[in-house]
Amino acid sequence: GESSPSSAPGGAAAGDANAKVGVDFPRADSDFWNSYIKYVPQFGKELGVNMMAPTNSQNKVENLVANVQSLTGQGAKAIVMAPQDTGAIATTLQRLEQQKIPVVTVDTRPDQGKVYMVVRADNKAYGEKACKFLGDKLGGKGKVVEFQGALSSVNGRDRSEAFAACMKKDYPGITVFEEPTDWEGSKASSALQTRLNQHPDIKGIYMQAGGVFLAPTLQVLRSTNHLLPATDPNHIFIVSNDGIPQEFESIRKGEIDATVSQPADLYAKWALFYAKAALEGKSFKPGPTDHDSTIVDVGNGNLEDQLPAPLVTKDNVDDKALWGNQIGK
Amino acid sequence: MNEAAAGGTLAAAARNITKRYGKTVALNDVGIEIRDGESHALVGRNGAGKSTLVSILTGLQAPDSGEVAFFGRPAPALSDREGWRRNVACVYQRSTIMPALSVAENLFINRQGKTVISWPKMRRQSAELLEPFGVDVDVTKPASELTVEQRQLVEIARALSVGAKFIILDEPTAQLDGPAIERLFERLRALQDTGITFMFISHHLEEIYEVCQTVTVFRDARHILTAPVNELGRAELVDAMTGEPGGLSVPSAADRPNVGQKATVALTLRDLSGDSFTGVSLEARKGEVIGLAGSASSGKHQVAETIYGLRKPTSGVIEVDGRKVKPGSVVDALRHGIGCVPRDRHHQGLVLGLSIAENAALTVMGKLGPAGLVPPRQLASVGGSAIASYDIVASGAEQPVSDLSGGNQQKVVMARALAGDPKVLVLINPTAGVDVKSKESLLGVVDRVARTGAAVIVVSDELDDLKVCDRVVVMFHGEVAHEFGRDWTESALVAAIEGVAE
Amino acid sequence: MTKTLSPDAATATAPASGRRTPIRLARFRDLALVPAIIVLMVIGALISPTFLTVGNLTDVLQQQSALALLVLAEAMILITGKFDLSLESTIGFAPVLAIALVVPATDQAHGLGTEWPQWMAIPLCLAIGAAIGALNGLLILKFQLSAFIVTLGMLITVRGLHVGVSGGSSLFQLPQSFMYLGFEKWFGLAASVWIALIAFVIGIVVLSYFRQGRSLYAIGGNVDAARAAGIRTNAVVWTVLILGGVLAALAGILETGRLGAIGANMGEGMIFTVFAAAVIGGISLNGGKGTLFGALCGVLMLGLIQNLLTLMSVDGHWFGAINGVIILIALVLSRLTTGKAQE
Amino acid sequence: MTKTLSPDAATATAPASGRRTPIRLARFRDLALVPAIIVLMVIGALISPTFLTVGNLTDVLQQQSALALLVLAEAMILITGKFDLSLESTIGFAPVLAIALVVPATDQAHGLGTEWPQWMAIPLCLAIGAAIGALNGLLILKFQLSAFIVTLGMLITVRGLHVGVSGGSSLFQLPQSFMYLGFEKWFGLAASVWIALIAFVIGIVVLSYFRQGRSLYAIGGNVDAARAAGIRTNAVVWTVLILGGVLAALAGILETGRLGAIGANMGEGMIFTVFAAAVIGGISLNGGKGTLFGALCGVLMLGLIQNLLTLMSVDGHWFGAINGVIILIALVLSRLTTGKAQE
Ligand SMILES: Nc1ncnc2c1ncn2[C@@H]1O[C@H](COP(=O)(O)OP(=O)(O)OP(=O)(O)O)[C@@H](O)[C@H]1O
Ligand SMILES: Nc1ncnc2c1ncn2[C@@H]1O[C@H](COP(=O)(O)OP(=O)(O)OP(=O)(O)O)[C@@H](O)[C@H]1O
Ligand SMILES: O[C@H]1[C@H](O)[C@H](O)OC[C@H]1O
Ligand SMILES: [Mg+2]
Ligand SMILES: [Mg+2]
Repeated sequence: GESSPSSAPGGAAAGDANAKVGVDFPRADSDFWNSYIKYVPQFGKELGVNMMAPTNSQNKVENLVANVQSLTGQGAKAIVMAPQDTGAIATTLQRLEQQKIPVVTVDTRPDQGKVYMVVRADNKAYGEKACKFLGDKLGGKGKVVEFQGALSSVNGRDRSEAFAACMKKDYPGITVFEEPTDWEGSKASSALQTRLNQHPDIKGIYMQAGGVFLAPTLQVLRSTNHLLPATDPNHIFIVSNDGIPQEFESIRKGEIDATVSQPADLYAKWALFYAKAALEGKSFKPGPTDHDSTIVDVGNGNLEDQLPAPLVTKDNVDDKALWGNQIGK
Repeated sequence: MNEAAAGGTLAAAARNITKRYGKTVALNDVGIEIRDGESHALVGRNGAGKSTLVSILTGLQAPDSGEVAFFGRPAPALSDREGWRRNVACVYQRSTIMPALSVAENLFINRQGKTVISWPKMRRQSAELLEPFGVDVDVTKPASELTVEQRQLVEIARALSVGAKFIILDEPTAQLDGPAIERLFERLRALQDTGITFMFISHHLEEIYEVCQTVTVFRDARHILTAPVNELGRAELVDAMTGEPGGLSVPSAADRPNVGQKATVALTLRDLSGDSFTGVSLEARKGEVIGLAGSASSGKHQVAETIYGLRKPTSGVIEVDGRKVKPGSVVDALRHGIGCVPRDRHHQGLVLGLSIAENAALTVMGKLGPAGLVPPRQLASVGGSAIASYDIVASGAEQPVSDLSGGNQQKVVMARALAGDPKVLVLINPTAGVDVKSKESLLGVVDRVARTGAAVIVVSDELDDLKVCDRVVVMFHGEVAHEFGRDWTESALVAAIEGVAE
Repeated sequence: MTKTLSPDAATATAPASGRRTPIRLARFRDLALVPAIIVLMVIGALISPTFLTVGNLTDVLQQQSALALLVLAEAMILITGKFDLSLESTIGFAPVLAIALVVPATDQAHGLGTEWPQWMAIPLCLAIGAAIGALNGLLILKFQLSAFIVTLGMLITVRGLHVGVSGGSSLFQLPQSFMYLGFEKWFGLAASVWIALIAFVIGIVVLSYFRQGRSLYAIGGNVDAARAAGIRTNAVVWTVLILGGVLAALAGILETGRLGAIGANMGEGMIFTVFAAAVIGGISLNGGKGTLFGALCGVLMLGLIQNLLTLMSVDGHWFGAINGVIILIALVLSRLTTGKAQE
Repeated sequence: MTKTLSPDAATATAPASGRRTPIRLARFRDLALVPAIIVLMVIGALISPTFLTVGNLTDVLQQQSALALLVLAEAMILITGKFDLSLESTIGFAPVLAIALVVPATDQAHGLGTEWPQWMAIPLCLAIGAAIGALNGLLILKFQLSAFIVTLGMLITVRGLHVGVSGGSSLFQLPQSFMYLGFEKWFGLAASVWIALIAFVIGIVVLSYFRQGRSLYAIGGNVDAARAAGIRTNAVVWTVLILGGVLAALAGILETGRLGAIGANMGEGMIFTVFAAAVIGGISLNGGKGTLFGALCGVLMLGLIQNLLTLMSVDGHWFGAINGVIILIALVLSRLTTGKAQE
């Protein structure tokens, strides 16, 4: 079911719902994106989208730009992409706009350029949710370690900034140690080890990507005897991000306390949905949708469907609706 | 001695060897038989194929066809390095010194010890090995700190000490001075007495008469003759090498008109001091050839290198045509018209990867065309005329100098020094490794440039090199000790070099 | 034909050491990649009808133009026997700093508050590239530090400065003049392609036919011999390092125009590709060897491989493996067709 | 005919320069980093009371142990005059493939279906490392391709295989035995530290006191001369490359134990740090120079710098810049204190 559709001229291929849709994946080497990669063809079939063979930009904007050029060269009439570096696609978006090829971006919102729809959950909200969770658990005081993603990635930056702002405003009594990790587990592991030496009374950890930081963090805590049940006064509260099955497993075991589930399934589903809608010439307006989300106008005339990204704790970890509970079983 | 060995087994034999490098035929169906216990000389002009045969006899390269045998048994497979090492030891023409390793380790490379290496023991043994050669260095120093001569002696000491019964020496004396050669020959004779077999390559033919019993001549990649040395006169030997009758005539200063005191001074050294020399003053007039002689430690090389700007003097003045040359600057030396053949062709003389033409033109690149343009035609003509004027055996001016034989490389360095028509020419061991015939023509070139008014400084211990000199200045312990006119005698010169004159 | 023996002796020397038409080994090495490129083209044409279209091939050229400039810079530096890893951060930092100096200090624009006139952005950018090259030269030549490690330190430092100055964000508010070169077309071909082409032509001409260019080979081949031949080796190396920085900055301008903004990790990981192109193209890491034409072939070959993989829509999970195997096969192919050992 | 001046009085040459106390230059070069390390220690102690604690320092050692093994491997390869970039993907791929061969083929475990016995994982992992090294050797020695470009191609290929085999996911389900070495403590110190230490001690002893080890220096110094001296150069180089692969695989085992899982980009970018440590530690990229002790100092120095930056809680935006500047300063410092030019 779609939200407030109306028929308006969308693009060159308006009306041809069967035109080709080109999809580019951002990377093949992360747990979260691998789930997304699995969901895309599945929903493509379900939604009857005429998908071309997807490309993969292997973590590099240069590749993304080249891939989009190649997809349109081969006849793509709509593009779904997930630019991890939104800076470097401004020209590409401009060119696609000239060619009247609608674009749906997933996970990130381009700061400049026209897109048909942005499908993402609010990364600032992730940071805030994590902050609130830790702030409440710690009662507004104590020391917290944060594994920052790469500061050169929008998502990493959004999460970091929101976490910092919320901590400063709502929990001034909490000291935050920001560890730059470039999304590398090894760096997180070393930083945590060092920090625990320096401050044995660390009380909380926020890791911005469970896929990379979960195992190294648990391994350090295990080896330093910090892996204690939630009832123990020295328990370190851990909130993660992503919502992969392993995080859920750890929540069940009580090793970590929460994670923000970034909806890989909904990303795939709604990205393809909007790509098809664009080909059909539909258009959308800001406001709540029929799938628990809200479309907001994010400026430049761009719309963003902000999908729900629930905080998962021991209480709701077995919820079948969570994507992390649907795969890898 | 020769007769005694005649019936004996062959220490080494190579038969029907052919070796090509691209289109160049380096060896054309040649053979050599070296009897057990003899010392066998191999001679031939530069590029005749001598060193190529050495690399085949030591298993560094496989011949295109033909076979090698040691003591009647076929040579081991190329990959069996240990097998080759048991059969033959060698001093190669090209340096095999590893500059970063200590002198001691260079001497004992790959035989440092069967189990755990004892460095103190190796140091002791190294010092003992070098003793007879008069190399007096700290054996723990990296070999890069040695002089060319010391490096050569280290290579010789290594080859002689590995215990092989057959030893090849490819131009071991080209970089050595008189006393060092004498000490080498003493060692050789001692080893000959214990039955060691040698193959000896040299362009100093008198050395062959001094230490060898048999001689083989190669010419243009072919075997020409093999004969007992005492049955072959020098003239015949040279004829066999050059393939044409008629002796050699090294130019002599006496054939040139006297320069006289009135000729203008081209080069002036005033109270020049630097590393290993002090207070050297010298005037070279236009058209004058001055020899600079002295032992290895006399400082003669350093003076020459200082003139060309390769070293910076600590005090004193160098002038060309009365104008001061900036100390320690090759660029300025070239600008003042100084040209130079440096001491070690591989260190400062050549860029091995570049062509003959490019090496020959390296000092005059800026003069071949406007704004630094190097027109290929001009470049090729510099290369072509170098090949023609200096007797270089090569497939063309485009050939990289790395492919040339040792002597031919030396000629390229000479070409480079002369490319800019220098007013002052500084030549350090200019004929090292150059064959007798080519030496004649190189010295002819020296004679010719002197006649056109250049001042030439020749740093050398070779009598032939000094014969072209109007004056010979002898240095001792860093100071000018003696000066001879054209009428110097060998004994007086030697005495002066040794510091025992008057 | 060249005569090799002194005239008088010439008759006596049979052509044993055959002195025939000069074989141009250098030329051969130049063309080493051509067979591999042709094979790629044929395979490409068979696999995808898009591949051999003008549109696709010009797109490949445009995509490779910034890389080509970096390879040009690196090739010259390698020929002189040095290294420069920091090019990969200069390509991002030079534009970022130049722009920060001209734009306002708002949150979005990330200016430094200087707000110099906008036309200065391009000259500033090139000057920053030059300054980084000069600093590398200072450390390598005056302090005699290893070029590898100096430029690796510089890579880390400059990348860090990039993140610091830009606050990790992408810069979007760029002067239009700054985008022109990377975006515009001249005579139907992207301006950046022309620029890279012209730079290569100049480079090839200078390195082949000018004293200044030839001296790079002499220095890389044997620095002592070059010095003894009157070449100001330090000055030349320094110039080449500075030029390398300038070319990287120019590449940054082209890339900025092409992408429309400067990401905080622009250029990241690029240096590997730069070295790969140069070395595949026949440039020796030991200095003194290789030609710019060869390096250009290396760039083209890598670009075509990438393009082909994209057109084939290779599964992202096996992309890397296939890419790597193709590179290795191309290497072996060019080795077997030219018979020259690589260094 | 030619005559050289041969004085009759050969004995007259008195020993000019007396043989003094042997100055061990090799030793000096070894210690080049010690002053820089001491300065770092002092600064560290002043900045943070935690820094000089046993706990912190042993943690640094543990964090560096996998890197140390890679540096050991690379140092030996560099000393023989070769290159191996592919170590950085071997460290991830060898464990991944080994594990895929023993675990079940479920969606989570990513097995290949072979399900060999679990104890085989470690030997398999080491064998895979050896195989990669052997393949590098084949291409470099038999096909005479450039080591740089071969191992770069191999890096890309092997990383691609890693992503392909693991499906791009992190592997969490690992046999307990596989984690043991990277996680356990022996006598109060991480097992991985002991392993790295022992490997280095063996390496140092072999490269200092055994003919086989010294032959690496000979080969790197002058490969033709080494062959002439009877060293089977190809066999030695091949052995070293294989050993390098094995050490990288061992490093992979340690890192897996430390991190508790194998990410699809484990090791990515690590090769830069490996080269940095080796070269800072005095290993020459031209071969034939440097000591393993020096390389070890390089590893320690980089580890201490990282640790210090963490303890100082440097702002993430400026982390890279400060890191780079400290490395450059340390370089200059070690240059000035030892007076040795670097290569
Ligand atoms: N690697 C090579 N590539 C091409 N040509 C070569 C190579 N090595 C030697 N040659 C050629 O083979 C011929 C024989 O060279 P070789 O070194 O054996 O001469 P040589 O008799 O030792 O001369 P010299 O007295 O100058 O040392 C020369 O023409 C030389 O240019
Ligand atoms: N001549 C040399 N050449 C190269 N390296 C050397 C040499 N002498 C010593 N070394 C290096 O020094 C290290 C130790 O050498 P050595 O065995 O002499 O130490 P030592 O036993 O403490 O010395 P000593 O017994 O003379 O006091 C070795 O690792 C070796 O690499
Ligand atoms: O962009 C990020 C993504 O949302 C997920 O959290 O994994 C790490 C990053 O790729
Ligand atoms: Mg020879
Ligand atoms: Mg010779």
